[in-house]
Amino acid sequence: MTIEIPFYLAAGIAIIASIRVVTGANAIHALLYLVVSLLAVAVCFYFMGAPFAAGLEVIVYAGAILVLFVFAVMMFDLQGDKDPEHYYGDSNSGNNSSGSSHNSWFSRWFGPVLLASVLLIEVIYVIINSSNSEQSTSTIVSAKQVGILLYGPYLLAVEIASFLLLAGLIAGYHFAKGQDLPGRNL
Amino acid sequence: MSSLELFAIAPQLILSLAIVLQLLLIAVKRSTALIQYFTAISIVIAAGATPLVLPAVNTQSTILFYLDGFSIGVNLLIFLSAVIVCLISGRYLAISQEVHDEYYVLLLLVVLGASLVSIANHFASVFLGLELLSIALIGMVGYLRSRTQSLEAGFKYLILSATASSVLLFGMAMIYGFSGDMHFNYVSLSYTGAVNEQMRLLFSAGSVLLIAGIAFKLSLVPFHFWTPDVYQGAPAPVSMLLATVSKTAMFAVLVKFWFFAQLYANEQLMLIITVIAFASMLVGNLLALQQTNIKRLLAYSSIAHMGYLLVTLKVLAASSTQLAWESALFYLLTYCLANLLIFTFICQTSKANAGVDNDDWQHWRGLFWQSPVQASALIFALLSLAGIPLTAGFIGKFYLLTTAVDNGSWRLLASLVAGSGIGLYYYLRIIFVMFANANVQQALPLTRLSQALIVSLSLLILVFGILPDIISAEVRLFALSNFG
Amino acid sequence: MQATIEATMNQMQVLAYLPFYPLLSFILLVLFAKRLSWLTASILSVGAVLLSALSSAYLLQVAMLTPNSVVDVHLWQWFKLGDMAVNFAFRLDSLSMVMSLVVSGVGLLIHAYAAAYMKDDENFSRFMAYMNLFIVAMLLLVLADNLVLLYLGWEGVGLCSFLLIGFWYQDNDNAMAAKKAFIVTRVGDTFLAIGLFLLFRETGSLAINDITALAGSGEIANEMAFWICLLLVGGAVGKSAQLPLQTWLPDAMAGPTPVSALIHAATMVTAGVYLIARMQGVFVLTPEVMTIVSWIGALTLLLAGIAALAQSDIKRVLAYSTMSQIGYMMLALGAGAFSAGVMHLMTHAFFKALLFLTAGSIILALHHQQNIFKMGGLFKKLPLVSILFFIGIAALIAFPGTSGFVSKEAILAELYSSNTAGPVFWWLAIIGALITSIYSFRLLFITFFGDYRGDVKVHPVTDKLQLLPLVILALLALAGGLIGLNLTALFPAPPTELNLVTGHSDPAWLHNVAIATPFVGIVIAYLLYFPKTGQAVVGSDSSLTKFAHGGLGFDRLYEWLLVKPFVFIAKVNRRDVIEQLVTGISWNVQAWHEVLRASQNGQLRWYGAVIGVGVVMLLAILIFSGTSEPSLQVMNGGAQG
Amino acid sequence: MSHIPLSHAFILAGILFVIGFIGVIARRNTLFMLMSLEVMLNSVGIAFIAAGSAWQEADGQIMFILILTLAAAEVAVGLALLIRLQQQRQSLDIDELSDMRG
Repeated sequence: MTIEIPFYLAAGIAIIASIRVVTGANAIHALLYLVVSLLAVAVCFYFMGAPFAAGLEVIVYAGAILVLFVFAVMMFDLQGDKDPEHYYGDSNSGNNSSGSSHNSWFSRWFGPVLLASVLLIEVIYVIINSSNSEQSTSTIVSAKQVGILLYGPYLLAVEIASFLLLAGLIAGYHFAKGQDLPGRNL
Repeated sequence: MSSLELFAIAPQLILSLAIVLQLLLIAVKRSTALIQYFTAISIVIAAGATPLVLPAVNTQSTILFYLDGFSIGVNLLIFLSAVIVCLISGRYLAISQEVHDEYYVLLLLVVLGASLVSIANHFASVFLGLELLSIALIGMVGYLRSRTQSLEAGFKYLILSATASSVLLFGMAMIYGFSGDMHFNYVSLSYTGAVNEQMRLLFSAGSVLLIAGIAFKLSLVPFHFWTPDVYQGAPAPVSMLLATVSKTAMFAVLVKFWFFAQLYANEQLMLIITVIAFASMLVGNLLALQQTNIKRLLAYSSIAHMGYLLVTLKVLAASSTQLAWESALFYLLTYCLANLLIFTFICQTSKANAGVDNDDWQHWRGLFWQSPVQASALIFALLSLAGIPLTAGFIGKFYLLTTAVDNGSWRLLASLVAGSGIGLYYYLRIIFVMFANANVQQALPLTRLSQALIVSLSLLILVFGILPDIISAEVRLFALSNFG
Repeated sequence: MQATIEATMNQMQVLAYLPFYPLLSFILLVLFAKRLSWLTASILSVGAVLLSALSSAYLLQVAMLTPNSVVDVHLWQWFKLGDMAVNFAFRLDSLSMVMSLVVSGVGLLIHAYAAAYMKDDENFSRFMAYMNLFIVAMLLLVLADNLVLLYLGWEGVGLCSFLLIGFWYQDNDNAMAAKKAFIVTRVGDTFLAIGLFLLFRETGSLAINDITALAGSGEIANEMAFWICLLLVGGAVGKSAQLPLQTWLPDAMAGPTPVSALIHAATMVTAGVYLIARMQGVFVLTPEVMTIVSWIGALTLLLAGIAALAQSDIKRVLAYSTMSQIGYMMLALGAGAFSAGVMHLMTHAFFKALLFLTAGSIILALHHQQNIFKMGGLFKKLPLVSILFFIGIAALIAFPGTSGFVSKEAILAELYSSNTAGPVFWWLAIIGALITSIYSFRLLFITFFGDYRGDVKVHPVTDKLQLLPLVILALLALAGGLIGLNLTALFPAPPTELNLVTGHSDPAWLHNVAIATPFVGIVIAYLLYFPKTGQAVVGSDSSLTKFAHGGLGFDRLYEWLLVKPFVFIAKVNRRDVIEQLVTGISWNVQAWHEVLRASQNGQLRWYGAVIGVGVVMLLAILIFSGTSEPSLQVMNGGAQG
Repeated sequence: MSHIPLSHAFILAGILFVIGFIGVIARRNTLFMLMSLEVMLNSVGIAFIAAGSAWQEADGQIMFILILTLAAAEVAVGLALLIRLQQQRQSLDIDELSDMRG
């Protein structure tokens, strides 16, 4: 029994950290919470018998993708809007949305949270109702197995993934490169 | 991999090679015209590889892809649309001096993604193809990055399509968790085999989420909201790509998943599809009613057309799937032809360096009296979309109706007929404007290329309307071979 | 069935080309719209219809020699679905022969008239092109060998009608009226389309001949036949402007007068009648639907007649009169008197075209004045046109000796003894005939007698090209009844077990009453409406009250029992209750459009939220519908090997 | 190793998914929308890993790797778009990004 406790602990941390990501005011703080959440999820992966995925989660997701995020935010000052409405609690003071000001926090989050809770209830209902089996995530699937599969039957998938990255690269490059002024040759 | 397996994916391999060559080409010489022709030729070559592919029909190529007649048809349709988009883009982008090599690389990536997705029958390949399609499309939608609308559309598409992808992936994960397999053909086996009675709900829920993800790309109600904004904001050739290539490929995925996993036998999912189809027909047509922006109008009408297409999904028995596939393919063809024609015209009358495209159809006032050939071609396309007899659209609709009759989907049939009734109204309004008496402000010069394209597309629409048998024999052959 | 006599190659060729002359002319006119002079455009368009008319005449002449001949010509296979082939093929039997003669013959006369009438319009070529296109579509409709081709013609005539009503639209004027007309006819077309597919499902074929044969051999389940026929009637009702889809026709009068004559009187609006006559093999299976058709016909003929009484626009009077006459045809079809119905269709085409065209000449002579209260005394000013108009009116009220008399008597003669109609309908038809002659002579008296009340000078009508078609039509209106229609082979006596004819023997007085009715109507109209010298001609209420007071003894009773309600109905109907309903529908469509448009607010977060809502709803459907059972049988039944 | 029921892992994935979804539809700052998308994608990864482990197959982890690829591509494109938007409009407020409607 006790051995499962770390899993639930990590899951709890992931959930709390994710909530902080979503509700955060400061972008950098939110990103750090996202890193925490990803690390916690990596722990979960480990306990679900996927050590290789756990490693990738730390190295690639938390290590590379989020660093890109932090890098972009800090370099281009994407914190961006200096006006207070984008900060936590925030909101409405916005120029165009003119709700009553004191319950704005409530009105801002109420709809989405309600919708999302209904969604969550439905999903959980489905999951609970469909699992009477003793199916559990018990065995370890090693990196070797993953590798054999990846470069065997899934070989073409790897190739396509490379094209996916190429697409991301080109689209990103195009957006980020200098201003396109008509008549100017770049 | 056997050679047959390689043949089965020959067009995709050619496209991948072409993308690599494109990058090399850019390294050697940067020229918009050069890369444009290179792109067009590569797509033609990929389409020309069809004879190579034919012997490999009904071949499983690795675990990821399965080539059948339907996919070949869809692929050809994708290539046809893509070539036209490629040819049309030239003049549209020619205004600014920038070398547009990224544009064509992205275009080929979109085509690759679309053609991969249409032969996929494994979750991994569906997902990868779909994302390749989406990411490259995001790049293209926002391509005119100094245009505010283009950027806005790109961002909207990015966020919403990523959300939809997550939903789709969650659905895949649920099905995988239930069935232990990600292969279209096998996921249902565990369902029919009644491995676990109660797990069925998970399977159905997963399918619903997966269908929701696909429905987003097909802009079916209630996942249709992005469509008009993105169509309007995207550069006209990209809207053309969205309307034809992306829709065709995604419908192919839906059809293959639906029939291979035998979801048509699941009454609840059928109910959901019926609801979606009904809502799409109604909402799409109602939204288009008073629309004055032609790009938005086509977006709304595409919602309705995708709704019509869902009619083919209701099949009572496996034996009638052949007709359903045939109908879907033919309808997609007619839909693409009409959209290609209208968008070709829009592209040719708009310029990339303007703030917006020339997309108000009120500008077409009196077009008929000024250039009867172009106007007639547009009229044929609109009539085809409306499903008036003697155009391809009528035969397409007839196919759909026959399918509906065969499978007893009376409610869908009735809403299809009623929807086309409303639809006729807004298509006719445009035709009216073209006939109206007003001197058009400025002449709309078309290049010889686009003239030729418009005329040949309108001839195709007519030929398929008057003598559809010249193609449907082939279609039947393809469709026949699928359940071999 | 009928004995098919081998048609000669010659006939087949003539038939194959018949609809394509106007098509060729249409293409030429559109291509060279701006470059053609009036004369070339007229020769082209009228000549093309002339060729079609001559072809029809030739075919008729051949057909006369060999009774019950059927000419089939197969042009090409249009498309093939499953094992059903839909062909581009024509079939000429006596019914389509009548129709193609009417379409091309009356069409020819109207074309010639239109060439003169529209001479000064700047878009003359375009107008004639549309008219030609209409003839093509109408010929396809009547000659079609299968229902898909018929549907092509059906859509085609609708489209041309729409184009032609809109011909004189200055920008957005009357846009709402056009929309209404459009939506109403689409409702009918929707029914028709669904009906055709049901028919296809039942019989597995869409060839008219096969369907009739299968229906005859009892292949169609009665239950199904009921729905099929009901849907077909829905289509017919929309196209032929019958209750409850009649409201578009008066609005369609916004188009040029030749259009009203050709499309909204002589040909297109009778397409519904043609459809039912064509499908009679299926209809005789369901007496219930036949009775419904009778009711629709009877009610329409009464209501439209009453509405005609209250109109002040000359074209609207004629429009309501058209509805009412088509009501007669429907009544005839419902009673099983197919032959008489088709006969009336033909004679009606003659005299109603005549009436519309003469009305057009009058309108032109009065500088586009359409209000009859601004006319009067025209008999003296326009004697020739007036006489032609009188001939039309005489035929309309079935004055003995005219073509209208022959056909209307034929209908009345069969109503009384029919099982699906009966004495009630006979009486309704008689009342209708009475109203017909009242409103006809009201129109006649107010327009042509008394003093001239207009403020513009009357132009004499001298154009030969305008007058010649009128004279020919007048001759046809007089003598058209002599054209013997031999449709008995086509409409065989229905199977005896259906027993369409009951034992009601016709009383001896029946015919006398029928013949006398128009005269009673004339007298009433004379008392009510004939302009007295020195008295202003005004609306109807006071005259009707006068009728009740002066005409008969028990005035009070009549006042309350008949006159008041009658006046009320006339008034209400003038505003058209159903019209309000239709406006309501289109308003509704508009309102939904606005609501949905507001939802497209460009807000990304809202779009995202709706995706969530969609997923939630779809899952909810799944969960709540799933509680029943995930039926295993379906799965196994559906799973293929 | 442990015996974590598949359903629990799925519920965890569902919760994270829903949190991410809330972020997408409630936040007006586009940067936070992108982060929320990452949370959503990550939750799907959990679901795949759990399913893969339950069936003792490596396929789940392969899907996770592919999702990782997608996340990388998406972040690249998304951030580049954000930079461009920021330069063009001087704002990251998504509600101001509604030129097109109707």
